[in-house]
Amino acid sequence: MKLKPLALAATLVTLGAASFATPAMAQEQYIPLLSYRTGAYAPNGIPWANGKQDYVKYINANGGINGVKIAFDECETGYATDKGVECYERLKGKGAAVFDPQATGITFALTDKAPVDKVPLITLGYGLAASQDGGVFKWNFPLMGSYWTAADILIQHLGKKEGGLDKLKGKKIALVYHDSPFGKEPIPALQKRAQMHGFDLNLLPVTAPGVEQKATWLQVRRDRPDYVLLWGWGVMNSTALKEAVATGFPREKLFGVWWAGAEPDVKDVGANAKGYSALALNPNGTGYPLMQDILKKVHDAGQGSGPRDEVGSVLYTRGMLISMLSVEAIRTAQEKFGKGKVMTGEQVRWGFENLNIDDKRLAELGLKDVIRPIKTSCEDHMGSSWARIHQWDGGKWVMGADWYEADKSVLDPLIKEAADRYAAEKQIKRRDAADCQS
Amino acid sequence: MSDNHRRDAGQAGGLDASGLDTFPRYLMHHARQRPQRPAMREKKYGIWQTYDWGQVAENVRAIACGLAQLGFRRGDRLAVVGDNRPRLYWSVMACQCLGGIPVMMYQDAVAQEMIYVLQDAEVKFAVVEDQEQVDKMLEIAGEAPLLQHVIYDDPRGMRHYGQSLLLGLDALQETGRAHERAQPDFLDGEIAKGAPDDISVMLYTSGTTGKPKGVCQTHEAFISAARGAIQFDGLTEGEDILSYLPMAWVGDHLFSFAQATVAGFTINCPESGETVMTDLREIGPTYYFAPPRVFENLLTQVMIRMEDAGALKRGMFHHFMDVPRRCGADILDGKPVSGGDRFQYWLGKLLVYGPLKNVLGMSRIRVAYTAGAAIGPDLFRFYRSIGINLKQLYGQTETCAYVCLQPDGQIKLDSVGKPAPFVEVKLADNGEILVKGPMLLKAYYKRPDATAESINADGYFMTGDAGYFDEDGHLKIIDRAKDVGKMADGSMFAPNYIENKLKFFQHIKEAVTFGSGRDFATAFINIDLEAVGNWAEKKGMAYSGYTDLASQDAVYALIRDCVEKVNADLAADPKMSGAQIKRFLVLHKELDADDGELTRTRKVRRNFIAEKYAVLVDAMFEGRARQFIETQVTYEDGRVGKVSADLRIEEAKTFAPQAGQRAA
Amino acid sequence: MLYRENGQFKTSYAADQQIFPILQDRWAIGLLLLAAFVAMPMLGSEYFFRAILIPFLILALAALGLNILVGYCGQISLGTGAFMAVGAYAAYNFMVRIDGMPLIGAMLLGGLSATVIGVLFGIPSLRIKGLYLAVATLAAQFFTDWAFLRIGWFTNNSTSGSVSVGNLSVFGIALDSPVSKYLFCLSVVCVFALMAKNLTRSAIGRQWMAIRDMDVAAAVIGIRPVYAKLTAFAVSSFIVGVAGVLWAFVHLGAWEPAAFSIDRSFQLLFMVIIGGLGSISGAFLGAAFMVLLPVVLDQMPHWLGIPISTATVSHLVHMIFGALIVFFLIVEPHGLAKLWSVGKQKMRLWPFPH
Amino acid sequence: MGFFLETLFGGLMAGMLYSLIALGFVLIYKASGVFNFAQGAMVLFAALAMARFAEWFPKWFGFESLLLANLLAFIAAMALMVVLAWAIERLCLSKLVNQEGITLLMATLGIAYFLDGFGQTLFGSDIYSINVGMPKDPAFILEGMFEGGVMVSKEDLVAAVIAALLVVVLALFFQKTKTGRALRAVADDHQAAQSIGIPLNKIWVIVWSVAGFAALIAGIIWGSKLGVQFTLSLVALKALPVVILGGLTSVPGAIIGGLIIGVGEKLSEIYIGPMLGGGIEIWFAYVLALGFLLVRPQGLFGEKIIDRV
Amino acid sequence: MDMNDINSAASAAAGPGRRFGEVILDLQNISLRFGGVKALTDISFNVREHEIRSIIGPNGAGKSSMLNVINGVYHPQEGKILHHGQERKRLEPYMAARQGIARTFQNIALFKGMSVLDNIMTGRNLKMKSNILQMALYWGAAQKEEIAHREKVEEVIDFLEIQDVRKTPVGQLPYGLQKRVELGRALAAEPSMLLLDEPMAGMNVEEKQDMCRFILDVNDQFGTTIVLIEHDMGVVMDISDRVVVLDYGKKIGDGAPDEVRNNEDVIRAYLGTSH
Repeated sequence: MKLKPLALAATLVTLGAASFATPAMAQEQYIPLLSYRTGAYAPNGIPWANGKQDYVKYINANGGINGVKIAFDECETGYATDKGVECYERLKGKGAAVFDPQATGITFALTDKAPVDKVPLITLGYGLAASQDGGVFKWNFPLMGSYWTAADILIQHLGKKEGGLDKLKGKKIALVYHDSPFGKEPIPALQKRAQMHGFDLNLLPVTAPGVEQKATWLQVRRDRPDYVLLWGWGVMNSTALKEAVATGFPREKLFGVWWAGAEPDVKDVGANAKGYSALALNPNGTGYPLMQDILKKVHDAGQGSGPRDEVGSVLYTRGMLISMLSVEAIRTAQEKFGKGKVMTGEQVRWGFENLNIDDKRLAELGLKDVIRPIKTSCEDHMGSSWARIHQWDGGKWVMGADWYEADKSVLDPLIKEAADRYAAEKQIKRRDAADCQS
Repeated sequence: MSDNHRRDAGQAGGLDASGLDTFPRYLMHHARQRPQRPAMREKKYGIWQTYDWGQVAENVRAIACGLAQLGFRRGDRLAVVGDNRPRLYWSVMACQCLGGIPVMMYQDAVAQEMIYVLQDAEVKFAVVEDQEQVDKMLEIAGEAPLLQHVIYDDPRGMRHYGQSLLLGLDALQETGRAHERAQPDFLDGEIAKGAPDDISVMLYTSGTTGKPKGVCQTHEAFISAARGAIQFDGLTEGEDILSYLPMAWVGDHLFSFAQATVAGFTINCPESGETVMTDLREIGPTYYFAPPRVFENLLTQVMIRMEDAGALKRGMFHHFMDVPRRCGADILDGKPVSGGDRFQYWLGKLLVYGPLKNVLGMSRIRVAYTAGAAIGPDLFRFYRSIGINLKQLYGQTETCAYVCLQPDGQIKLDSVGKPAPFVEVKLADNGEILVKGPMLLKAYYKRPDATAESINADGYFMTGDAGYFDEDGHLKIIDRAKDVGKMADGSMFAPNYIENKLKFFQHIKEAVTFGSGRDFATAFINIDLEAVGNWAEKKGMAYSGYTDLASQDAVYALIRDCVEKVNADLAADPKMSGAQIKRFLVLHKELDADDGELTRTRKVRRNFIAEKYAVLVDAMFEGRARQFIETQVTYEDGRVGKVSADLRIEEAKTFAPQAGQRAA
Repeated sequence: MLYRENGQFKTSYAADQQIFPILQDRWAIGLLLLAAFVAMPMLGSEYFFRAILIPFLILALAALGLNILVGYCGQISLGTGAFMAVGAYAAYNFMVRIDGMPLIGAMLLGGLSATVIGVLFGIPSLRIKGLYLAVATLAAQFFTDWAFLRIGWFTNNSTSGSVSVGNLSVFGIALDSPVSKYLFCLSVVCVFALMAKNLTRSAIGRQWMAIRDMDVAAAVIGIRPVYAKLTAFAVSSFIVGVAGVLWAFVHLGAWEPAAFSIDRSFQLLFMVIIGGLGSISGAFLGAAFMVLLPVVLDQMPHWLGIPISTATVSHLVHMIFGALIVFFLIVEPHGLAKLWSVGKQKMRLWPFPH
Repeated sequence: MGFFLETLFGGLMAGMLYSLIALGFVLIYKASGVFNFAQGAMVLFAALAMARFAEWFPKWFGFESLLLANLLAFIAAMALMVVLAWAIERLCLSKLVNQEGITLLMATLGIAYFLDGFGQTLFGSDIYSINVGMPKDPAFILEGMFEGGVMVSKEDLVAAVIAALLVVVLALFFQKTKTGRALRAVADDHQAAQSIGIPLNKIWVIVWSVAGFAALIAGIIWGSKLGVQFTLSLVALKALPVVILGGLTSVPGAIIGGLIIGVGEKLSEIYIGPMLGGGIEIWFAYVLALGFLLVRPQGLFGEKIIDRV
Repeated sequence: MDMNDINSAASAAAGPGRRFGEVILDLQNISLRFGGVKALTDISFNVREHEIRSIIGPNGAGKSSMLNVINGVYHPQEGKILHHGQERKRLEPYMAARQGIARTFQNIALFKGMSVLDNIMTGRNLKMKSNILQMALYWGAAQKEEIAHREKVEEVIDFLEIQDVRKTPVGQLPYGLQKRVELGRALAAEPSMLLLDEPMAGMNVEEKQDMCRFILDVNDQFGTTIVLIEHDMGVVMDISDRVVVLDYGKKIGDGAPDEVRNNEDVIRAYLGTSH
């Protein structure tokens, strides 16, 4: 009976077509959580997703946002753009207030869709660098940093190490990058800096996913750059470190972006990676009130999304911060549109645009000295471009003391140019003052 | 003439004042009235090549003129041999245009059989289908010296045939067209010369005794028969019929030629013998005619194919086949039926009957007829129950196959219906059916003796069949008149009728009944080895061969059951109730043509058997319970041996006569 | 069971050779089209259009193109994603570099560009056969992956290498709503499906199948292997290229080469094989299967109310998906289209089993 | 020149690792005509099993010896691969006998999907490490000849030696053991093999087990190099140009092909790559293989195909 | 098989319509090697227009290789081939088809995935002129052409009496019918020369008779020159005009059936042993 499987498939399909969108409960704020717990980037995706989820659970344990509880669904994208789009389409219908695409590719695909659907995108530390410009990218919020701020800060750090940015003249800096939009984004910012300071920028692409880097590191060995910037994600980072070890490149001269500075990147290399530094958007560890509170109210209550020892890891913390900022945006929106109400995507967008998390608020949140204050505006959707550098000591990440802020004078023209170009391509008018008020 | 039945007393014949009284006139009429309507289709080269009436008329004219050019004159005979091909039908028509007489011949006859017809009919011209027929004609040309021209339709394989006798139909048409251009009025003049009582066709009867006789039928006869049938069933020019029965058979001539020409509907010729079933499915005729054996083969195929189906499907099939047995006839006849049955019938239609009709090619059938032999009640019921309006008709070559028809809504399994329009039927004292009407033959060709023998002084044709009218005026055929005897009490004894009833049971292969001049009737039974064997296997009975199986008690019980059912049936018929079978035995050997017990066509030679098995016959009538017999048998390899058996004779229940309780 | 074919006889070759010779099939396809063009736009939800129907249609188109190459001409290709990418990037360049280039024009030019590349990478098929060819086509895949990342010109020097298009319109009608996008894709797919069907039932289609079934015999009756194979590559790449344009322009809007990665190639090959090699309907069935199955499996626990973590679900989806593929290949190696036609044949012969 | 040698050595060693995976393809293709796309998934699966067992066993059984843990994990992982081979034969291949190559290929892709999901379900999808004591730091040779010497990665060197050993072991297995000879018989002629009384399904289980063994070794080496996580299954893609270059049916082809591809892609990346913007090695490997194929359509060592009509 | 039948058919075929024309194919000193194996050694023979020319010989004698040389599947290392008096250069099979040479194969080489109709339609391929765009639209010229060729193909189907299997996939047909379809595919090309490689192998007597009839009809009706390989000596002797005998890649006899029948070498090499 060969027809039976056909019948089976038909049943599945019918079931599939039957119910796609069940609206969330009326009194709950709905936040979809895109994540990837499988595939090539799962080791990085998992703590990130857990952090996002734990904070939402934490807020619910605290009674919600002014009494509004948060409902959430997780949707597995596997880091694939088309799956991400499918998740977005599926979940936005349920009243999504905000999306964290958790992948650069998905961000690009959603950037055009979000304005139509009126859902803000939060792309903390990733996404389109130009989207910092809220005048053009009304719905994108690359809070706390973009690839360009990251690049800028790294160069500042190197300058500082050398004893001044002018000392970089004649130095050779190599960029080993993930050969994808993610890896290519920082290049314009770096090139601008190279022009400014007269260092050589050597571009070394690594084909995704980045398991094959022997040739790259042989080139590094041949060219003997003064510094290597590592712009990788997932397995590329640990492979790069291993190849650096194998080719004898000093780890002290290796600096990663904040996506190359988490535990999964170095765990497998262990002591061999000692001396490697990377940008840090956020610290790791659990030694501050919020993290303790989460441990207490979520993990001790048996609600933890992942293993307990993962709490406080770099990417976990980053995920937690993304949820925190989303919640704060909703809270801000509620201030304007009505406390204790469920906010729409549009209202949440206003909230994102009018965030003002000052030191006082950070203290209330239990994040004192964990991150810097964030204040967004119509023009600036980033809110803060401060970051630090942390270094792997063979067993854990050790936070450096200095805070760096990306240099606006360097980046702003770049951002404006890119944003204008985007606006021209899409025939978008720059938002006027009136629009900013809305 | 008390028992005289007639349907339509208003008109003496089928002709009216329209002037359409010969087939050529009909053809020209259609060519004028509906030149674009399809007259014929032929599956050739993968598609249904269609000829409309205009094209048919043009082609017929070309053939006719070509024949005339070749020297074909009024009254000449044209033999037509081949499968159902449009061009052969056209040749018939062309011949009629010229006032000639088409002589239809069976295409599967061997050359030697053809000689007789060619000689008897003094055929000068022959139109044949292909090389096969040409070869036969060439083989016997020497013995038919009158034969001047053999015209072939399909030239395949005959490139090197140099015989002057031969001519291609294409070439003939070419000369015909030239002839027509030269003398445009010629053919219309010839058609105008035709008269209704001209002979339109000669059909040879198969002749159970003696040589075949050429039955001469006039235009009027066939036109009347066709018109009557058309009127009777409301046929229109929109009908489609599949022409696949031999052209020389009266049935095909009536349905595919006469009725189609009169009504103007479309005949469809299949691609080849192997593709008839496919072609039937494609065409899906609205009007259908076939002898019972065709229906029987179809049903057998249905059953065999269903056997391969999964259990669920098979169960569904059988379930829904039972539904109409309960209520199908009533629904078809428009009688009240319970809602549940109606729903089940509707479901069955969706799941079984509809699809089944579709695969059999019978979805579109409005009217279907069967004739030529008795049709088994189960068979008949099957087709009717799946919603096919299958009816029976009665007729002979001599009556254009047109005597009685079953009217819609009055179908009885064992009658052949009421007398057709324009037909008068009466019964002779001995029960023989006599008919009169415009469709009667003009004469047997060159056989005035035979003609006189079969048409009595009052102008009635003596069919040779015995029958009677039931209370509703339906004619029931019971037997050949000469076989019908009388029981000792004077009631009718129709052995064939009873034997047929017995043979309709699948377990009975042959039956021979005795009873003429006796007090009661008895029967020899031959079981069907295959059917009973299967039955036995299912019951787990062991047997070593026919003789062994035939003697088993269980088999006797099985057969007795059948016999008693027949008795019950007979009891319901006042004229037949006296001939119930009181005693029977199951023969120890199969009746065999090699032993002279059957004719080569597998008909029972009753007298021979009565003589050969006189011991047994006597034993049955004398009331003995057992009888020893030894008989000679001829084996397949020609050796002769003896078989002997001590046969048991059993009694079967008989029933008191009771009119009106017949199982329908 | 539902078929009533009596009386559907053909009196001309044109009637005999039509795509749906059976009346009931014509009705069914008519109803299907009516449902797709009229009922769907009224009933479908936005999610359904954007996440299911549009990807389904576009991938079905790509599978259709691939099926011409693999199913009809027997040349296995693992480089379909590459040809989609070529179509997408070429159309993008035509759009941004030529003012006023209409979408359809860009789409066809994109298809043509894919044709050129397809023929180029098809040339090895003249010497290399079977699995060797399959792996060789991966060269196209990896090369285009690289080229569109590396060569700035293709992406109009976009800093990230990701490109995007907006404000699409066809004949003055803006493609901004999901319904309009859906209808556009549907129309394109219908037109191409019809043309593909026409090709496959024409001389060229028979040449392809002849090459597929027995190339020596095909050559002996006068079919030039070069011509047959390269036309198959050309037509296939053209359709695949157009699908690439749709995928990039209509479905994604913004994309990077990863949208056309080797996974896409495998996905399409799956569609073709699960759907049925050498069958137009197979492309659609295969696409439906491959698009719907993961979505359905993903949400199954959600509907059933089983609390499983997304990770487990995702792993289970992988497992079930893989197992189902093996299962289908075992049950019917000739794909869903074969199952479909067997089912249809059974319906036609109902109640008989054969 | 020293750098060229470094590149060459790097390429040779990378090539040896490709060969290791290519070997799995060839073994299975030779014996069952299946182009096994699941080889990559098998590598991942084996590596995951090895890594997790080595992590779990000490906890479960309470011992601390790394060596013992690795040894036990190796045995357990190998056992698992045999079970897997058996299951694949029983549930899948035996039901697909006589199907076309492309169908079989798709079936192995299905198996790959299944294994990906199954492995991650059983063993998790995080990054795990295999520590079999591979040296990580570089060694420098020929320091006398070139300035700074020629750097050789010790890990690669060890890996290459292991790979070479494995090839030798497999060669011996095929040449010297009865089972091995039976496998070769199957490869040459299925019917003939059956007629000499070797049950085909048993042969297949053995072949898949041997391929599983190759996968395990590859998994250990690659896993110790890269860390054990999902991407490991993608290294199979690196082996594809190797098999078609070497010929699907040739074990020596897999070795030579691996070396050619390894050297070719490294040299191209370093000497041609910068001209083209870099990142060319993956497609270059395929183009290289394609180039070879155009000259010899059946691969370097593949059997010549003659069209018989 | 029934020799009488074949004989009568043959004599009919040898009737007034048969006329042999000029030599149209002349093979001179053909040698063919595969690697070190010699398949054909220095073979010369010719084919005249309209004749039925048979090649016989034991298994492995190089008969099929000979046909493969004639239609360009194999390229001999030595020797000349004159076709209509022109020396032929390296020729690919599809070019041979263009020159009017069609053939059938010893092991049926039908297109298994296609119906009988489509298989035979492929034989018309060379005569179809529509371009891809027209075919894609299936409108006007392309459709007309398709129909025109369908008509031709239907004639072939009719000729070979395979109407009832027209739309059946060839794979489902019994062996004998497949052979017939393959002949149909070759005939559809309206070849001037037909190469038949064991057209009757594996057939029963009735099928052989049919096939003989078809071959003779083709030769007769269309004047097609036929080069035939056949094992059944009765058939060969009955229907051939001239016979060439190969053994181990060498020619050992050539001439009318009667001459060959009496040739000592042939009797020794072939007739004596296998029949």
